[in-house]
Parts: sequence; C-alpha cells; structure tokens
Amino acid sequence: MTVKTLAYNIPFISIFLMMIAAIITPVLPKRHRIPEKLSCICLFIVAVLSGYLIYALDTANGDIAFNFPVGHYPAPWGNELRAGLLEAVLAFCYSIAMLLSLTGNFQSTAEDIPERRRSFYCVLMNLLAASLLALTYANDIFTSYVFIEINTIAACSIVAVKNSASTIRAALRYLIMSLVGSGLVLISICLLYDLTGHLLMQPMHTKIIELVKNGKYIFPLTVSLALITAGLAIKSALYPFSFWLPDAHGSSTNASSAVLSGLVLKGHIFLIIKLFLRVFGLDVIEALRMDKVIFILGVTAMIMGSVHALKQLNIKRMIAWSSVAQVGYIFLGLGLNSVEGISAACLHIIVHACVKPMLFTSAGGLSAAADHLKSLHDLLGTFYINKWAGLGFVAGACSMMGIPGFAGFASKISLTMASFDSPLIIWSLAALALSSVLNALYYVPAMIAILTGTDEKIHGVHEKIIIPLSFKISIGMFIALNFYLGLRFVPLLRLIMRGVNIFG
Amino acid sequence: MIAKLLINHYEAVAVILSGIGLANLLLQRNLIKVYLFLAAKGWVSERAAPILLKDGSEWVMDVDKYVNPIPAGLVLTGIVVSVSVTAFALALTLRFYEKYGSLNIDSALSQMTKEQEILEAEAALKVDIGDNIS
Amino acid sequence: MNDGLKKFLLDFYNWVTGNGARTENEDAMTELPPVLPFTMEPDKIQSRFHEKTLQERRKDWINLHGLSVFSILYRSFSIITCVVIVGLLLITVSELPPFGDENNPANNEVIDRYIKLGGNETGAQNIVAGMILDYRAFDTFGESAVLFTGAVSVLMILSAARRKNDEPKNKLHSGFNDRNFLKRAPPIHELKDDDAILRGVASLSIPAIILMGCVVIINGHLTPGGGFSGGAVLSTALILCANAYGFKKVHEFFNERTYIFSSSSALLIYALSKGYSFFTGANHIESGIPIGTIGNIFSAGLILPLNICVGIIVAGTLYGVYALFSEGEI
Amino acid sequence: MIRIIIGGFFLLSGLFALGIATLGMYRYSTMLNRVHVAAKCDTLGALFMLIGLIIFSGINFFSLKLFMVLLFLWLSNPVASHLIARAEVRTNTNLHEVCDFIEQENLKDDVNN
Repeated sequence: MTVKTLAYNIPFISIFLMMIAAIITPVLPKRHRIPEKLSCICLFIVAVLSGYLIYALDTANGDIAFNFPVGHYPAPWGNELRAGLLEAVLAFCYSIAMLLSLTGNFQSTAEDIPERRRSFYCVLMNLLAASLLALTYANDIFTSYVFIEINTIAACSIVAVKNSASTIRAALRYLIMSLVGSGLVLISICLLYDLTGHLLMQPMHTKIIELVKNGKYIFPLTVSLALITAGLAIKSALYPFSFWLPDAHGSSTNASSAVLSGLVLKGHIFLIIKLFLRVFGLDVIEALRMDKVIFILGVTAMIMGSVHALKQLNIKRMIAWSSVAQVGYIFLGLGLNSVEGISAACLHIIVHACVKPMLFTSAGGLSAAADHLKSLHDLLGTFYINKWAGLGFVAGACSMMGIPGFAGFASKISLTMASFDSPLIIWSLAALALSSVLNALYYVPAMIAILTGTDEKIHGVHEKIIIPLSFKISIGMFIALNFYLGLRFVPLLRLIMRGVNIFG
Repeated sequence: MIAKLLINHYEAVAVILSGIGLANLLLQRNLIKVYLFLAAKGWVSERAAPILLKDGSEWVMDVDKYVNPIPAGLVLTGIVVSVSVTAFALALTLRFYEKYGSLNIDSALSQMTKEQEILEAEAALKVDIGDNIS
Repeated sequence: MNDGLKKFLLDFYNWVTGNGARTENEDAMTELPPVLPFTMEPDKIQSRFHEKTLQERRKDWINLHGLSVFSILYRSFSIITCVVIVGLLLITVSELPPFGDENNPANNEVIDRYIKLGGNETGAQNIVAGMILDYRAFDTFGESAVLFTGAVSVLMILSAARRKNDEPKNKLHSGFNDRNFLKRAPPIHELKDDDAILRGVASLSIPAIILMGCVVIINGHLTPGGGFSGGAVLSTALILCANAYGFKKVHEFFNERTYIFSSSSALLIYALSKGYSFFTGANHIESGIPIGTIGNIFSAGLILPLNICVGIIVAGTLYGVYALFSEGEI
Repeated sequence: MIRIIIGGFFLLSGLFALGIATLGMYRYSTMLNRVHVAAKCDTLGALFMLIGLIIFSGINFFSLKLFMVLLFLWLSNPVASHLIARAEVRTNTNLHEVCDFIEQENLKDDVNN
C-alpha cells in the first residue's frame, strides 16, 4: 500500500488528534463541561477513522499492512509507526470502549470530581488514549517505552483524582509497582540495544534471529526477554504481581476503573504480544522456553483471580479481581504460542475491553441507586431501581461466565479451539473449564443479589432516581456490542487471524 | 567472568546501583527513601559516554571520531521521565502524609484496617436501628 | 445507661485502637471517644459484641501479628529477589559486548548515517540535538508529553485540593490528620524579616542565570545543551527569585494562568510544527523548511524553535512543581 | 616546572581542605556544626583547586571560564550554607538543647543597645 491515501495517515492522525486535544484542554473554558465534550468528540473521530482504516485494509488487495515513517527518514534511522489489520481493530475497539465509558460515567464523574480538577482529568484521559494508540501502532521499542511512561503517570493520577485516603494509598502502591515494571523494561531495552544495535522492531528481529542462529549472546537475550516480560507483566497485572490492582481499580471513580481495567492493562499486554511476534519471533520464544512460563502464569492467574474474587463482598473489588482472572485468559492464549492462540488472545482483549467497562459502569449505576454503598448486601434489589444498570450488569456477568450468545463465549470458544492444536491441550481445557465454573460462582450470586428485592423496591415504592440519557445510550451501546461480539465473532476472528499472520 | 566484568565495569556499576535502588524500593517502608530507586534508574541508561562534535577548520564527519549518539538520547529521556515521575510521586506522598500523618505505608495499612473495622461496626449499628424502626 | 456494658465497650474500643490503661480513669469513661457512635441504646449494641467466632479470632490474630509476619516474609522475599536480579544482571553484563569496542553491534549503519550525514541532513552541529529533534523526533515529542503529564498530575493533585481545603467527609480520618505538623516549619520566604544577603546575591546572579539559560537554549543545536537543560537553568532563576523576593513577586508576572497558557501554547507550537514535518515526511512532500549553514545560529531548520518551546515548558514546569510543593499553588 | 610545583601545591591544599570538610561531616553531630565545616572548607577547597587549575592552564579563555566558575561558587556557596543554617535555626524547636544561641529579636536589641 504505497498510495498516500487518507487511510495511510490514519495512525498518525489519531495519535496526534488525542495529543493536541490533551494539550489545548487546560486553556479551554471549564464551563458547560466543554473539556469532556472535546475528549468525547475526539475519541469519536478516532473511532470513525479507525473503522475506515479497517475497511480500507480489509478491502485492499495483496499487502495489508504498511509502515508509516514519522519524519523524513526511513526505517532504521527515524521513528516508525506500523498499521495492519490487528492494530486497526484494536485501535477501533479502544476508542469505542473509552468513548462509551466516558459518556456512561458522565454523571458519576461530575459527582466525584470537583470542577477544577475535571479539566485536568480530561487532559489525563486524552493523554491515556494517545498513549494507548501509540502503544498499539508504535514500531519502535523506545517509543513504546516513552509512551508506557505517559501511560503510567496518567493512569496513576486518574486513580488519585478522587482525593480520598484510600485512593491516594492505592495510587501510591500502583505507582510503586509500575515503577518496578518500567525499571525492568528500561534495563531490558538497554540490554537489547547493546546486543542488537537497533531500536526499531524489524531490524532488531533480523539481528536477534542471526544471534540465535550463531548461538551468540544467548544468555543476555534470555535475561532481557525475561526482564521485559516481567516488567510488562507487572504493569498488566499478571497474577503474582497483581496485588495492586484491586485497590487501584476498586477504589477509584467509575470512569477511571472502567478505563484502567478495560484498556490500560490491554495496552501493556498488546506490547508483550508485539514483542513476542515481531521482536523475538515465535521460534525464538519457544527456543528460550518463555511460552511455558507464560502459560503456567496465565493458568494460575485464571484460577487465583477467581478465587480472590469469590472472597470479595465489595462489588467493585469483585469485578477488579475478575479482571485478574481475565488477564490470565489472555496470557493462556499467548502461552499456546501459535497463531490461533494469539488470535484468540487478541479476541479476548477486545471482548474484555468491551465487557469490563460495561460492568464497572453499571456497577457504578447500581451503587448510586443504593446510596453509593458498594457491598453486595446493600445492592439487594437495585436492579429495579436502575434497570439500565441492572441489565448492563446481567449482560456483562453472563458474558464473563461464557454463556453462548454473549461476548465472553466467543473468546472462550476460540481459546478452546486454539488449544486443540497445542501439546498443552489437557491443561488448557481443564483450566478453562475450572475457571468458567469459578466465574459463575461469584457472578451468579451477584446477579441474584441485584435481582432479589423487597416488594417496595420491585413495585417502585422508592424515590425515583433520574437516569441520564448518556448513561442509557452508553449501556445500550455496550449491550449491543456485547451481543454483536457474541453472535458474529467468526468474521472478526478471521480478521484478527489475518492480522496476526502478517504481524510477525 | 571477573575479567569480563572489569572490561564492562561501567555496566557492572550501573547494574549494582540499580540493584541497590530496587532493594530500596522494595524494602524501605519510608516512602521518601523509596524514590531513591528513580535516581538509580536514571543511572542505568547512563552507560556510554555521549557527545562531542569536533570542529577543525572543516567539518569532520568521520565515524571514528565520535561516540555513539543514541545512548545520549536515551539518557536524556530517562532523566526527563525520572524528573516527572519523581515530582508526581512526591505530590502523592504529600497527600498521603496529610491523610494518614505518616510516611510509612505499612502503619498506614494497619490504621486502615482498624478504621474499616470501626466503619463496619457503625454500618452494622445502622442496620440494627433500621430493622427496629421498620 | 448500663455502666458495666459501657466500660466493656470502652475496653473493647481501646483494645482495638491499642491504647489501653485509660479505662482506670473515671473521667475517660464520661468522655467517650468521638469516633464510635455511642449515642444509641446500649442493648442494641450488645448484639454486635458477642462471643468471638473462629473467623473473628483469625482476623484479630492477623491484626495483631499479621503485619510483623508479613513484613519478615516480605523483607526476605525482596532481598532474595534483588540479589537474584543483580546476580543475573551481573552475569549478563559479563557476557555483553565489551565496552567501547569498535566492533560492537551498536556501532552499525544507523550511527554511520547519523554521524556522516547528520550535519548535512539536519543542519545541526550537535549530532545529539539533530538525532533527538529530527531523526527520532517522535520520541522526544513523547518525552515532552511525559513532562506535561507529570506537571498536569501534580497540579491536579496538589493545587486544586489545597485551595478548597476539602476535609475528608468522614470524621474518622481526622484522627490521622496531622496538618499542623506540616505547617510547623514555615518556609523561609514567609518570615517577616528580609534576608539582605540572599537578596543581594540574588540580584547579582539572577540576570547571569537567565543569560546562561538563554545561551544554552539558543545554542542547543550547536553545543551540548538544549531545551531541557536550558529550561532547567531558567527555572532555577525563577526559584531563586521566589525565595529572595517572595512568591508574591513572582506571582506578578508568573502565575498559574500564565503557566498553563505558556506551556500549553509552547507544546502546541511544538506539536503542530513537528506534526507538519512528520506529515510531510511520511507522505514524501518537501517540507520547505530551510536548513541553513551548519554552525550558524539560524540553522538546523526547526530545531531552534523547538528548543525554545521545550525550554519554556521545562522552565515553567520545574518552577511550578517547586511552587506547588512549597506554597500549594503556583 | 615552577608552574607545576605551584599548581600542584594549590591542588594538594585544595584536596586537603576538602578532606577536612568530609572529616568534619562525620566528626560533628549537630546540623549547625556540619554546615559550618562544609561551608568553610568547601569554599576554601574550591578556591585552591580552581587557582591550581588556572595556574596549570595559564592565561587563556579556559582559565577565564574557570575564574567565572570560582566567582559563582564564591557567591552561591556561602549564601546556600547561610540559608540552610537559617532554616535550621528557624525550624528546629529543640535547638536550645544542643547549643546556646541568641534569639534574633534579642540580637536586634543588643545591637540597638
């Protein structure tokens, strides 16, 4: 694709649009919630552009990925962005999910955050979106590091924005863990640069293949792979490193929880996928035995995340621990170390990015109906007070349990299909089954809790709460997406598989 | 191995420093001291001696005359990142101190659990009263 | 009110909060701690403090001993982790290509072009400036964005809350607030008598510092230095001014509005100009920006204005962070 | 030759002063003593070192730069130490336990009298 069409410029335009939105937000007037509207509009434009990019790449014949040199200099000298089907699909999904979680929590954000802070909050959200897009498109390992740092600072401060004691503590722990993670990533990048002499992914890949073939520097390569994977795993809350997550995601304001759980974790996971496929290559990963480690950690996360979620009474903390389990699914797909497995993992990234924000948004709506209490006991019968939130929660819970027709089913079935070709089939199937049962064990009681209510709640003898239109639209869109993903996932999976095939 | 380490002594020192920083990060319960890690992190990238552009009467553009400029860029980025992360972390710590009156994240933790217990007792009391009224 | 029950509740409260021995005092009985809502009828409270179940005992034990056990485990775990990581890295370092060797993998065609053609392609005498602001400008743009993100976060966390002085809604937190301690040490500039020594030296050195900062920024493409270091120098001038003449003096020409406006617009100029050059570069359009002759002040295309923008951002941000920490507002 | 001897003498005495400063930092336990030692010896040490370097390099542009460095060090170092000591006197409420000092108001009275 050498024609300089609009599609060719979309990756660059979408990153820059979010950046410029972030830069001009502080000088905008704070009245009428202009900053938030600006971010929503920009996210919408990015979503439309990414949708067009998917269309253009899908209908293009032949080569369906291109490199975009950022600046006047070609590959090994200047920075580069790369866009293919996979990146386009992910960017589309990120922007849609972020847009919906911002609009859905329009009201709760206004309640939680004073007006003066809200403008800065929007700046950080825009920066977060820009860094996620950049992490998706970047073809340069050092660019990725810079945007990881933006992501870290912005993510920690959108946790701390609520300014209560618990959120400050959660943000501090999150920050400290993230710093360990980015320190490891930085050390590893230095090592890789020392070994290969490149920072761009493709030249690095050829050099690494050459080194492995000659048997040179195998040990430093292994160490740097382990360090960078560990660093990114800490940031994406793989199980043993995930103790910061429930505090951070459970105590922050709803929009932050939705974005952090649904998208920020995924940005780092996608970077791991990129590293595995494009920098090291699946053969090298297998030779260095990294896939087995990832597989075992993924299975542990799937089970232990659910076990921890079982113990929670606070609904937001429960959903946060469920995120840990879902991250485990993605790592399981990665650990299968095949194109099918990685495609299933990517599908699960998308599914989770669409479902988890919906769960957090509707949990926020439910707890708003119960005087902002978050314990499951207090949420009894809240379904009948805020039906939209109730419906959203039920749909999300069904999806997380993997009931056919809902989005979660799509990724679970594709993970199952992918594991048929793998030598680890028994383990992965057992883990999938066990984890589905465990998921049901905590989502079903939560559903029962919000559905059982006293008579006055069912028959509407309570003060009516006004559900804002934005909340309805967002939940409606989320549910529609959920069903779309659950019923028509095969074309999407095929699209992703095409993307993964040309990814390496 | 020792001989090789001596050749790469810059890297070795950087690695040991970053290890000390990491230990600080994990061990220190005092938040301010924790941020020493960041200073060590800056060191990691600072391994190769960076710039010089020499000027004879003509512009010398020969590879042998210069050191690799890329690490200089890495160092610069590392420093800037450290500065902004440190500022942010200190701001959070200030807030933390105002909320808990302590810089020790653990003692704050135990206070937190006590606090929660009292809160739970309070909530339970409320429930009792509500039952009685109805 | 049942006295025995009241005493028991007080005992329990003291046991929970860990300050015993106060129960002997009869006066303490009448002054119940304000934290617990003891205004209810005691027979309703009774149901709360029944015989302890196994789970409650476990919870108590964890409250009492959990922290120390956890910290011992945690310490040993982290020491082991650090030693392992450092050991691994030391072995790795010993296997790395030797330092300063000409045949290192890092000395490849990339460096060749940066050094051989860098001067002519970017017009910058300083290769590093040419590299970070032209070849790899996207990284540097991200870097300025990191600084911007940090500044916005600090501004959001510190300034907004402190001005409103919003107390936590829950009274329970007030016991752990120790704001007075923070205020015990007044900053130097708040004290009434002026420091003649500081002022004298400041009046001498501030112009010199500003001159130095400007030189470093403007010569960024010619000599080592540039926007980041020059901005840092400029920010020290601002900080010195604030300390010598008081923050009020600085407020007259530099307050939060000007800070936000200047750094936003500088970053916007940076982003737009760099965006233009990225866009033209990727689409193979001539950018039409003159490179000039190497070694002149007006050379190297966009690098000089970019350095000035970065300098403004860095100077404002560093001063702003300092002011936020010592004053609570810019 | 004579230049090397003189320059070397200055460098060595500078090193000696800096070494004394380091020793003093360990020797004294109170803040004010430490500031005193650090300020005096650092300033003196910097003076000797830079004079030594100037003598080594002779009169040229480089030694002008060194002279500027000297100037700014002599401006900033004492003032910085002064401010640190001031901050200590102002903020340390237990200061009277470790040393005798005159309150500033009293000091003014003394001067007036």
